[in-house]
Amino acid sequence: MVLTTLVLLPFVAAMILSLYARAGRVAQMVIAGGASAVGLGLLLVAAPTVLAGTPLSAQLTWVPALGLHASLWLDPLGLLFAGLILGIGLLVVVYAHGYLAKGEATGRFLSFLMLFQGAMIGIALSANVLLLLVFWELTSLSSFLLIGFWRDRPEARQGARMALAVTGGGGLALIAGMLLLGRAAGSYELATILARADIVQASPLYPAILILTLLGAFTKSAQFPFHFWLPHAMAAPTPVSAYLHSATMVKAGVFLLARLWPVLSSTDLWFYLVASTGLVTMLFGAAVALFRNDLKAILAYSTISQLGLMVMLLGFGTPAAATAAVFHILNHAAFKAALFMNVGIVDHETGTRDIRRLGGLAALMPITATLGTLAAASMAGLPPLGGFISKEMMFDQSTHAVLAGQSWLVPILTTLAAVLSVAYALRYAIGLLFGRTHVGEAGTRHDPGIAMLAPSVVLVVIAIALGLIPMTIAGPLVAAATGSVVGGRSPDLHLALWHGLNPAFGLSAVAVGAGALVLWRRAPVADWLATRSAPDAKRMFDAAMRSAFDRTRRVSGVVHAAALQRYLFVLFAVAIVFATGATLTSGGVYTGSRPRIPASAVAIVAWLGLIVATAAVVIVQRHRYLALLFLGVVGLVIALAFVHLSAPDLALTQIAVEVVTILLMLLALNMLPKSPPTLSSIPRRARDALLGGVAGVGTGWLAWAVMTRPAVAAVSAFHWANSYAGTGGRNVVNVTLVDFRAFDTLGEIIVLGIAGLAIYALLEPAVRVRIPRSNMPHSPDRHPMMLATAARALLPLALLVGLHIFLRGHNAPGGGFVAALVFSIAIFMQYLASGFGSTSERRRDYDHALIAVGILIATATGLGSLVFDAPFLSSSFGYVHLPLIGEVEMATATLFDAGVASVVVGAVMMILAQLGHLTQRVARIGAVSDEQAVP
Amino acid sequence: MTLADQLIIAPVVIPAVVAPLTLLAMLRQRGLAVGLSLAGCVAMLAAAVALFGLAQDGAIRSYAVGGWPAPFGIVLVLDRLSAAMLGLSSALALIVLLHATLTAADRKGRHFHSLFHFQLLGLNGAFLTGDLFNLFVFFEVLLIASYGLMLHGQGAARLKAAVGYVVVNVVGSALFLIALGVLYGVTGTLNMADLARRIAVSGAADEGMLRIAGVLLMTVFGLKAAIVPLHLWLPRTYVATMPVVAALFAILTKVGVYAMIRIVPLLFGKGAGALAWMPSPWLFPAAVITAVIGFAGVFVAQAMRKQAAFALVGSTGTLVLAVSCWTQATMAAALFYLVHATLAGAALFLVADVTMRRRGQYDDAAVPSPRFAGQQATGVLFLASSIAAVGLPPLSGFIGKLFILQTTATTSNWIILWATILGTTLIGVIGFARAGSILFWKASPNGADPIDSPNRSNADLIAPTILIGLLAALTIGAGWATAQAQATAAQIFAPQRYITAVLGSVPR
Amino acid sequence: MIEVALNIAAIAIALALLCNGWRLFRGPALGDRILALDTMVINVIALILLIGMIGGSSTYFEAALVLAMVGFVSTVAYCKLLLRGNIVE
Amino acid sequence: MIDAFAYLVAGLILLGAAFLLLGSWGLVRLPSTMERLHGPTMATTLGVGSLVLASMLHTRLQSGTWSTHELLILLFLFITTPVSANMIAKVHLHRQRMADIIEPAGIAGEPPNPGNGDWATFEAPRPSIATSTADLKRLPGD
Amino acid sequence: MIRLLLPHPALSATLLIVWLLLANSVTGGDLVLGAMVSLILPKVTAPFWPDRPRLRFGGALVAFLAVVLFDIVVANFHVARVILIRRDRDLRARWLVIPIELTTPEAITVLAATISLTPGTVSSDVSADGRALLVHALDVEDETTEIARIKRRYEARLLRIFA
Amino acid sequence: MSLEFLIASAIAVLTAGGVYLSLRGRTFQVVLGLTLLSHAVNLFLFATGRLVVDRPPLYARGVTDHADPLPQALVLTAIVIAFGMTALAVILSLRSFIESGSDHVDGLADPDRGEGEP
Ligand code: NA
Ligand code: NA
Repeated sequence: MVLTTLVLLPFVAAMILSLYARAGRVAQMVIAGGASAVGLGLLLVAAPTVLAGTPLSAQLTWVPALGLHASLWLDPLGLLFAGLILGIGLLVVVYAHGYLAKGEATGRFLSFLMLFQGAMIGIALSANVLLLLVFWELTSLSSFLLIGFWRDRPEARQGARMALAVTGGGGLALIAGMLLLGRAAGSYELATILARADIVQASPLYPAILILTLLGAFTKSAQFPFHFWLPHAMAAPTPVSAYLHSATMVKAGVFLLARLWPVLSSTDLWFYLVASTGLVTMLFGAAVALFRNDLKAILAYSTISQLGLMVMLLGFGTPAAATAAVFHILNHAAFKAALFMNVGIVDHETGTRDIRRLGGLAALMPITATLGTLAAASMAGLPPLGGFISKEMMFDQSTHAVLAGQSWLVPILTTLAAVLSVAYALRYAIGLLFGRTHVGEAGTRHDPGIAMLAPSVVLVVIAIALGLIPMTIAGPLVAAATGSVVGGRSPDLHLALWHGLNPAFGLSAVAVGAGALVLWRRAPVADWLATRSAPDAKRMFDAAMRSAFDRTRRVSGVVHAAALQRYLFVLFAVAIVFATGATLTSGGVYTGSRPRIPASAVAIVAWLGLIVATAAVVIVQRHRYLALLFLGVVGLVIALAFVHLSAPDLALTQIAVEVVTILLMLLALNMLPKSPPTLSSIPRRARDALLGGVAGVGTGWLAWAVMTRPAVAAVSAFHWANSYAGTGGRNVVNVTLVDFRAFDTLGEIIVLGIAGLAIYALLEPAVRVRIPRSNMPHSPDRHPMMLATAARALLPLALLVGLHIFLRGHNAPGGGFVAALVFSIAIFMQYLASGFGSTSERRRDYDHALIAVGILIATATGLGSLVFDAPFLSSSFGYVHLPLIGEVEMATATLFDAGVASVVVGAVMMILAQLGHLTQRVARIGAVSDEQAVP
Repeated sequence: MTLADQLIIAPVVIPAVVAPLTLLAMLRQRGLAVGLSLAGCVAMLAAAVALFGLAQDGAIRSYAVGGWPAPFGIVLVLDRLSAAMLGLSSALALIVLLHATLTAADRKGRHFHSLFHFQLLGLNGAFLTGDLFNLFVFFEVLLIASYGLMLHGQGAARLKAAVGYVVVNVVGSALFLIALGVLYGVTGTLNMADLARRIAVSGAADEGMLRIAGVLLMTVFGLKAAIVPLHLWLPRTYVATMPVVAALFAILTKVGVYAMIRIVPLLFGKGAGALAWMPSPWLFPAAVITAVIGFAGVFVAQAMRKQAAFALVGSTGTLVLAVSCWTQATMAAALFYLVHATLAGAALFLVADVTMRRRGQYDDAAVPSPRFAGQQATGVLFLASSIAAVGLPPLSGFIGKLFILQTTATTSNWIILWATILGTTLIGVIGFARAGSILFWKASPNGADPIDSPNRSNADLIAPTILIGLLAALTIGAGWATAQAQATAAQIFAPQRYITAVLGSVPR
Repeated sequence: MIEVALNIAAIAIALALLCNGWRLFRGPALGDRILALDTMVINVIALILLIGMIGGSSTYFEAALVLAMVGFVSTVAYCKLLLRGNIVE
Repeated sequence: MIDAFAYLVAGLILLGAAFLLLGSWGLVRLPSTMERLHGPTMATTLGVGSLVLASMLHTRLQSGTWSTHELLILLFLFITTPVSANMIAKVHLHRQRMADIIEPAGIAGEPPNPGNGDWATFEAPRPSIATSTADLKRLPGD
Repeated sequence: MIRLLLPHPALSATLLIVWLLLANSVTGGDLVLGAMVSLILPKVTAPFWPDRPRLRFGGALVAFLAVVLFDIVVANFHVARVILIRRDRDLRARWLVIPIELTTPEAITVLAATISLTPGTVSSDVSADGRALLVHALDVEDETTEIARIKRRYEARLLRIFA
Repeated sequence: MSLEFLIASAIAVLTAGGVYLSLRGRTFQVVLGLTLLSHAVNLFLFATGRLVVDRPPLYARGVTDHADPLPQALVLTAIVIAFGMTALAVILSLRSFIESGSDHVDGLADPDRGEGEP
């Protein structure tokens, strides 16, 4: 409960803050600070128990399938971290209240800050590595938001993106690492994992686990060469820098190393990777820090260096080194947060952060200067401050470390780093606070209000206390936390300023002396460096990013260009390649044993007609009237084939559909440009022809293979047997359509209905007509007399035929669909012959209604069977004996078919009428030129 | 038959009644039509939830349309998979419809509501049917409705893109029919369960043809799912259409994946002998490239809709990566991710819509603009939906990806798979961060007057917020959802139960 | 005997179709081609009648009937288009 | 009797086939569009007509029942063939008259003038011949 | 009342006959259904028959049909001979301009159709004023004789039918 | 020659023509191609019921030799659907042309005609 509250509290605060973004600043601060304070209070209450060796834990089942549980625990290490997060969080909130200007979006700022705080607490308290990952990535996200808080500044946006890219990327590696770790350990619960070091380290996955985990930790903790994002994260408001980018978030990597120390450390690989990375980072960061002029950059590089130090210590793999690391976490948090706040004050009051333009601030801001000096001293490792003790411990450990077989290497290098850190710390204190007075260009130039000062006072007091009375204020905590790091009781802990005259003290002294010396001789080196262009990681990162972006964009642009021809080519090619592959894999597609039917002369002639007509369509593709004529031949031959091959329904349908299609094309054709130029080159046409040829041969061969196989009529035999007996219909095809597979037909008419609607919509709006008119003048005879008269005579006859076809469909070729097409054609014939009547505007609403009502009739027929406790679309039929008339079959299927017919008439008429309407509009526009053209 | 038995037909019948009714109502009174449409959507969601509840007992229910038993008639099959898909599509539909109505996007044409319900009809039919030809029919229904919806609002760009979309899909349908023809020609049946049974006992002489039918089916499904290289149509189409329509289309690509999940384990699963898991050799590499191409598109996209479209491609790639392993465990992960990816993709489009309607001439282009009304709220929604889309915590995408990574860890390709998923996540993160920081942070010119927005209402924020809420709920309820996914996967990988449920236990 | 006649008739119609095809492809005038297609439809109607007689069934009758109606419509539509540049006005 | 009947059927079939072939042959053989227009009339009238008769008798011969629906095919063709021919002729005349399209005029040459005005293809018909339904709507008494 | 029920008796009768022909049988059911259809369809199509011609059924009509059928058969054989035997250069193709006295479009159309249905002549156009028919003849010796024949055999009878 | 060969080769030629035409750059050609392709597919689907001459699937007692009705029903459905799709494709091409002034499938301008969008 306590743990859950601890984790949820900041999130709740964040949510309240974001929902009440317009609340007063004080109220917002109270909410944010209150959440931190309450958390801190809870932590203090829990501390005694935890430090006594009984971790708190809470288990909440979340995703058992993944082994992802909301398992929380509070062990000493977690306590240390949570305390840091909440404590500094509280101070930062207070500080931010003073720091942020009145107009700033405090609510948004604090809600992001709380979001971050929650994520960090989550990391500290996670007892499940997958849960830890969740919070881990959340810190990257909230950091992104906070760095980009001043959204109008380009450096803020860039810094935020870079931080997200690097830390987020590292987080992804960490995901892989944790998953592998869980796999190797057999559990994602930390307690279990930590107990299985031997299993994990024996696993072949261990190197991968280690490297991936380190990628996560190193990116987050800004270890070389992933350090470059951190200085740019300084674009964030200073409270953020103090909180995230020095005291807490960047230490998440260190925390992770500490957390997994029992299971991952004490191997050579660990030592080499972790210790040397830390060492290099420590040196590198310190060296760069010395030559930066932006106060925040100096602190940022110093942070990199200090993080390197902690990583190196953890890398040593010894309990004592781990102790030093843990203690330094504490120290660094105190002095670095204080320093950042200090910089924030300076920036706030003077309007600049350039150390070259500042100096002698001690006179103007004595309190600020005092606090800064003390914090810097701790950073330099000067007694009697906490920094001194941890640096001593570090030196002590480094003398025991053997790198590359050389025992002197590590002490020398760490001393060098310490020298540099003394130098930059001194530079900060002397350059900024003392010496010649520069005061920047703006601001009030005096100590700020209590809100900005108090937090650093607290921190500096802690930093001093950590030096003077370390055992009292941090002893138990550090001991216990180290205990959790090393997985057992901590080594005898003795934190004190004075350890006697040992090598460590010697190195410390050397470092201070040499550091002062270096600072004194710094200027020439700085001048020399200024003339050199050192490789800049940010610039490299940006260049790499930009180049990746440009290249990807170019490639993606080319690949995804609007090119239907390419889409189709790829589609055909994929189908062909896969089908060919499938054939090869299976050894072929074979001719079967079914006896073939000899072809008659008529069949051969018809076939010839089809082949030639198809070829002609392809050849005359650009001459549209001709192409349509030849297409008509193709349709005719296919209809004939259906007649010959025992498919009267198909023949009927084919004939009726063909003519509607042709009418449609004729209507549309008139408005398309005539004989457009050829588009594709000869090689392209050859390529397409080849593709077409292969597709054709393949499909033909497949058809051949099917047709020559003995028939498998398992399902349709049932249809044959049950058609008359079960539905009263003799036309099995029709019965299949309206009964066995009526569901298909329902879908099919819906397709047609939708096509009608879609086409209606396409032609509905006042289309801006700009159609090139043909040169050929038209005949003035709009409605040829013979045609008009004959069409009128044909109308009732055609309707009669349609009705006949509809009624007999169940037993003989025909049915609702064909009947409807006949109706439509008959009506359309009137338009063709006599033009639109004055009702044509209104009849489009009828077409809508026909479609809608048709679908409703078909569906309602289907639903009718539900009343009789039968499934949807169950048919029913019977024979009614009527006087005079005799036996009459009544089948629900007929009603269904009526629905079909209604939809088809509606859709077809809608399409044709709507298109006719458009051509009329076009004609009206062209009418004037027509009259002129005809002599 | 009990009412519960009859309920299976509801997801098809409700839109089949509502769509024509709204069409009729629209001729008279617009308000009535909109009311009908919304009510229909709610009813459908209710039916879907009820069916989902029904499927919880693990039984597979078969509904013989017209009373004709399988394999002779068409059957609908309710199992965990179809129930989940129905629930997903109904929920998404209601949210999208709400958004369309609230933002008056539905007023851009007369048929929006009818087309919308026809679209749902096609989707639901496709999810429920147990007959392969019927699946084709419902594919056509959902396609042609999608053409209509895609054109909603019209405009030159939309028309041009629609030509490509329609033509490609018409060709896809042709391939589908050829595959169906081969299957019928060889086995004499179209019922999926019956096909499974017959393929399992088919001889070597038929192997080549069945294999061809299989790859053609996979090509068609791959086209619908937009798997590389068959994805080329998608970005153009989804960018050209109205974002609210594209949001609904988020589920269209999933229909392709659904069909694969439905067909492969059943027809070409472990029982298929030489044909077992036939599509896997090429599906995996295609999925890898799809994920990469998709997120690379997210990385470089210059507008929100384009980014959303590519995110959809990328997420499909991720999804198919998991699917293509064809194990029960990975399938569970895939199913969870499928639900997530659909909602997240839709959220991206809705947020793009919100942005467009507030940003005036700046549209959704990733260029700096003056401040606009509701920029912060929109920004938060964008943040949330992009987090979901790339799969960062705390939203369900992260859990989905973890699930996939975890379950694929024991497959032979796990290194490529993991590298792909994690690498593309990073690319996606960078892309969204770039776009978001330009769109919602950068103001240009600095201090310019805010964009004058004629519409002061914040109603357009409701639907995307609900979607994000659903994603959050999916995260919080991930334990339940993953358990559902596992149970569903278990059902999918026990095809014999499906066959028995449809055809009865006695082999005919 | 009827069978022989039917076979001869089938071959005659096949030849007639070839003639139509030749004119259709040859043109030269567009009117010739339309006429050829129209005649082809008439021949196909006859062929369907013939097939009906060969099979001894009236199953195909409607196909011929619809073809008679529909062939006319498409012929007329072509002509109307050529005359008026528009078929519905 | 049956035999004679069968002979009649066979004869009709052959007659029909012959005229179908002849009609199509005319289409190939005759020199220009206007002449070719005469071929299909034969195919429709005596060609299809004989076959329809044959079919009706054939049904009678086979099943003993009268089949009449074949007559409808003939009815349809009789209504439509003249109109098709008329329309094709109009197309021919129209395209011949247009300067940029050269279609051979045929043996009969250019059509003579009707005396008063011109042919409908060349000149808009007088409103006295009401043909469009749009016009009809305005007629009184409806 | 009758007019309301049977707006177009001739059409209804025709439809009933056609329906029975279609049905290929004359049962009670066919008759009833046919009657229903032939009552409904004329009403449905009424807008397309605004000024239907008055027709006289009877001897004139029968005679006309008989003459036409006879002429068709004869003309078929004539044209067959022309196609088979006549060389192109001997072909006497002519344009005939037939002045007509029929006035209604229906009557003119029937005349034109009749001309077209007899092989050897094709009605190609109507004059804009509806007073002349343009007929293409495949093979005629004398134009005037042919025009007179057409007017005598067909138009005269039609004038009586369409009174 | 067998009927099977005629049908198979017809399918082959229709497919080849359909594929070739649908790969052209003009909407009208593409529509032609789709029409040919749909003919090919319909014939293919029909052929899967095997070829049977003169035995239409009209039920009569005792008849066992008949064409397979199921593929015919499927083809009918396919024809109707293809018709709807073709109609839509035609109108869409037309509308796209009206809107963009180009009948190119991607709405690209024709350089030599001076139409379309810049
Ligand atoms: Na159907
Ligand atoms: Na004639």
